[in-house]
Amino acid sequence: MYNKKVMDHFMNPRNVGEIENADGIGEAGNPHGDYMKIFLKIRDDRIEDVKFKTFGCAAAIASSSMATELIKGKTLNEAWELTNEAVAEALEGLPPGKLECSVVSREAIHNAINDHRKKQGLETLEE
Amino acid sequence: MYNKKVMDHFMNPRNVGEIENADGIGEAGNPHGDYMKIFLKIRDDRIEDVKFKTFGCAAAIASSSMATELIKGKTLNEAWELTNEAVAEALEGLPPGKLECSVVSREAIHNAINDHRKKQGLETLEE
Amino acid sequence: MRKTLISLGVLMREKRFVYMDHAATTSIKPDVAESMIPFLKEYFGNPSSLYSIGREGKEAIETAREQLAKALGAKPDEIYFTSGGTESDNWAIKGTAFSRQKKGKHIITTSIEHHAVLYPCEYLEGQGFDVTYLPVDRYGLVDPAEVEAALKEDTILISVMYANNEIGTIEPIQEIGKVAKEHDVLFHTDAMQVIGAVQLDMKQKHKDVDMLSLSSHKFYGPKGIGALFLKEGTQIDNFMHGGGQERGKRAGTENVAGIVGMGKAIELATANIEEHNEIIIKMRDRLLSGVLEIPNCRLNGHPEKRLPGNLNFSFEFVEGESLLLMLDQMGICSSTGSACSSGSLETSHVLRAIGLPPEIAQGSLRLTLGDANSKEDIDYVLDVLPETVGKLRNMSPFYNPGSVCEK
Amino acid sequence: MRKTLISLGVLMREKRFVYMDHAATTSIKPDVAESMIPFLKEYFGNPSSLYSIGREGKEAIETAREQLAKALGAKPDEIYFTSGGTESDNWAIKGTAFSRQKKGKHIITTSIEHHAVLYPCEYLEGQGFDVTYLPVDRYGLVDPAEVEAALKEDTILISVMYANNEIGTIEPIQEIGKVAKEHDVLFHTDAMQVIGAVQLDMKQKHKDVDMLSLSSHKFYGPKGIGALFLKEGTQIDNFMHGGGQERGKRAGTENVAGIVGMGKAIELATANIEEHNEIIIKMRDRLLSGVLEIPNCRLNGHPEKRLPGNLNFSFEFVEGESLLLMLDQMGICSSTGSACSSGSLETSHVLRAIGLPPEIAQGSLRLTLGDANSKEDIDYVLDVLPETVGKLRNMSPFYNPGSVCEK
Ligand SMILES: Cc1ncc(COP(=O)(O)O)c(C=O)c1O
Ligand SMILES: Cc1ncc(COP(=O)(O)O)c(C=O)c1O
Repeated sequence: MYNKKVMDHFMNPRNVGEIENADGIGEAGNPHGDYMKIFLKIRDDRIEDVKFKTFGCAAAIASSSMATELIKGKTLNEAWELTNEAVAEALEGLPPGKLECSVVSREAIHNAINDHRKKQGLETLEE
Repeated sequence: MYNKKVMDHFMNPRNVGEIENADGIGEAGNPHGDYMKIFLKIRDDRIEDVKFKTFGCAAAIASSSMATELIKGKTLNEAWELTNEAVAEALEGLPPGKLECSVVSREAIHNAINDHRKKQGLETLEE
Repeated sequence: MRKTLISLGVLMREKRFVYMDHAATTSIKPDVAESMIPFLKEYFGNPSSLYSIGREGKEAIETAREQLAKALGAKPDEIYFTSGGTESDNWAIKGTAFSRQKKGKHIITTSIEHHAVLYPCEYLEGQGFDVTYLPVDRYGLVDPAEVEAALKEDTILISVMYANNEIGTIEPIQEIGKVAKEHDVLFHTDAMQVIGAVQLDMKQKHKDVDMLSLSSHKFYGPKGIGALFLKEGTQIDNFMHGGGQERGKRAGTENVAGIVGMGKAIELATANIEEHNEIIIKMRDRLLSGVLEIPNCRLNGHPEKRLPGNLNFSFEFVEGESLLLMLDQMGICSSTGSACSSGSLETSHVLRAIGLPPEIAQGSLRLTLGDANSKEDIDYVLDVLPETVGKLRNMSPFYNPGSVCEK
Repeated sequence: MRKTLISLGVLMREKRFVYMDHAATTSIKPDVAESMIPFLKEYFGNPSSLYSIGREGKEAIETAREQLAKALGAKPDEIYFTSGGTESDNWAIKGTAFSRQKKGKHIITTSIEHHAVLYPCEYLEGQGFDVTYLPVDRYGLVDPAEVEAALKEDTILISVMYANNEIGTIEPIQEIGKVAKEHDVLFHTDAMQVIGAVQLDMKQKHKDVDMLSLSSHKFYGPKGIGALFLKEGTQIDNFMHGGGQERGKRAGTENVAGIVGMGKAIELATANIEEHNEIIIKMRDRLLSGVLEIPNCRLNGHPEKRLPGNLNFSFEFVEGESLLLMLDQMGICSSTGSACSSGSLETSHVLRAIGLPPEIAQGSLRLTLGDANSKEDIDYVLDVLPETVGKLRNMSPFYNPGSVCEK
């Protein structure tokens, strides 16, 4: 069902864990029950480190892993622009009906960035 | 479908043919399209010889063959009493739905006996 | 093989096994059987399972779907696996009827369809539907103009078989499809008999066909497996409700081995239709002209518009079941439309529909050629058949050799 | 077999193939496969044919019918072959409904039936029928008193599964049958999961069951073949209309090889049910107590009234599809009722019906034991499973080791 790349990111997810005193924390869930929590370490508007925890199916876990890889080292603006499609593409495709499961990563990232902005006294960004 | 005995009487039917100047001739058909014509040679109220021609399925032909065997040498009274069941039994059974095909033999025999009676100026017998 | 000497009267001859009932069913080709065996012995996983061991089954099913699509000139997404021709017909007809009953309740079909079409239609009549059974001409042809004339405001389905299984007549499917399309009515065709005999192309030549039924055991595949071609976008009710198999349209754990076998079988059957037909037609023509030398015998069905392998004769003064059984004793497998053979009181509805009087229909014999046959089979049948017919005629009270007009 | 070393974190171990999804499907027993092969390679005649070469098929079908009858304690005349469990369920339900719609339009079933029962019922609702879906208790048990209470003047059918495929709960079929009988309502049961696990006897113990569905691939037979037991004298509409096969009740050229295989399979599966169950239960109990040592884990279904081979767990903080796929990577085949696994938005309707909150239902894992399993399989699963659950929990945002109450 899942391709090799997805299975690799599912079996060996990158960036699993938590960051103490993270600069931004975001959570997101979907109606399937998938749920992701993301932790950002930010320096100079750039994502220096990122960790996540995800409850969900293989698509959700692999997407979380891939999304964190994709935003690591990126600016917050770049990270904000990350789409589900880009994550799915980087994973070389998700089975039909499973794109939904990757949505949580984008939402969690957005929430984490907005959490960071709030902490900085900035207005939050709209989807 | 048919047992060995039936197949034997079908493949090698006894008494096929006609009798010239027969003493009694009878015909009978059924709604399947089976049709039998029987010829009796009668002496002293006894069936000295019998021949038949039948158009019909294997059950009809085998029953014709067996029926003629069963009445050969019998008195007309005995022949009149021959039932389909007796023919079927002598054939060691007919498949379900095929008993109908053996009915023509009995009817043809009855008609032949009545034909003989008419020729003799006797009243015909009722079924 | 042990040689058996057999006699049907005077002549003794070597008995030969001759299968001439390919319209009833066909043997499985060795390559087809081989393709199935791994799915009986080894790959047993449920194709719906998420884990790896169901995957061989799943992939094999999709390969078979592609093989069917290719053979029909269709898309894989338009192929749905069923348990055989009967299910495909039932699904197409009842699925259309129940899904469109609000729009209309009138169905047009013909009087020569297989029972797998006729009986669903009769059943629907009991459920308040209105069915027109079109007549056919003496060759068994349906007239597209009559199809058009039969259309009503509330017609929802036209179902006409591609070729008749008894008399082999090939119907004007393209013309009937055009009528259906022009009047925006769904068109179904029962194509059991044509796979491997007629080149299908659902995208071009048969673009007006919305549904097409086929059955694997008619083209050297296993029994109990078939398919329905359902043109993209055609919405009909499901027939088998349950699990999500076949993209939610046909529930039930898949007969994986059967599907794999059917895929292989259709690939082989459609690999070289023209060449195959040439061989069959050559044998058929020799058999035809040989048999027609028997007096008081006629060919049923259309003289040209017929399946390559089909011959259907009527022999006067002979009953079909007897003829069939005597031929069986001589090793020849055939078929008949006689009343007795079916266990019913009536001769074949097809032979009645083409107007044969009962006594002629009673003496029908169908010989259908296929891969099992050779030139030697034809010789053997031409040797045995006249004698067998003669033997039965000599037993028949209707037969009067004097009355027979020699041809 | 090549030995593969595999790691799921720290420990390296030898990978083992462990099939624990016998409720989904089973492998074909070698003797069963062997019994089928002659009907793929040799005996191809159409069982409906009059000539000799169809006879092997016909006789083989009747032998299989006797094998099924014997296994069920039924008469051969009460067995009808179908294309699988789904068809049997569809036939029983729709056939009863359409045949009795003049008498009534109310059907009683349960909320934990397989989709092969639920979806035909939903379809019938669309056709104007009225269906009561009875609730079950937290173990998945149907209450016969509730069945009785649900009866209406116009109830025509009660359909309750013999044992549930997900949680293994065995229903009080005899008591429900009594209710049905007392109120003169037809009673159908989906018995897919119990062949070879429960001794059936349609004449005595199950005399109140009018219809019973079974499917060959659940008891080590081929896929795509099943049967409906239809008690003598029970009249329901045909589902598959067409030829006169199955004494006029189920049309379609028979899947001879499949039928032969199913006959052999049921003979083997029911030869020694008690001894077989003993072995399975022994393994199951060890697996059960081992798995329950994992914290925050519970058994779903009834603790005693359950199928010998069925275990259904819920692991908190873990999503089922992930667990299933990780176990698959370790060679273990299992099943889950999680939403993601089905491609739908909802977790299994069965787990919802027994009242599991969504997050607990999400973490369900079904392990079903059968002939493929050995003591070593149990050891392996008990070795691998805790670590796998642990790995996923460590990834879960909901999991807080401190909050876990040790048992
Ligand atoms: C309880 C139950 N009912 C019905 C079915 C459907 O049977 P089949 O897959 O043979 O169509 C299954 C298995 O899939 C089942 O477990
Ligand atoms: C024209 C036609 N339609 C339908 C069928 C039924 O197909 P099956 O026997 O595969 O159910 C057949 C063959 O039996 C057939 O020849």
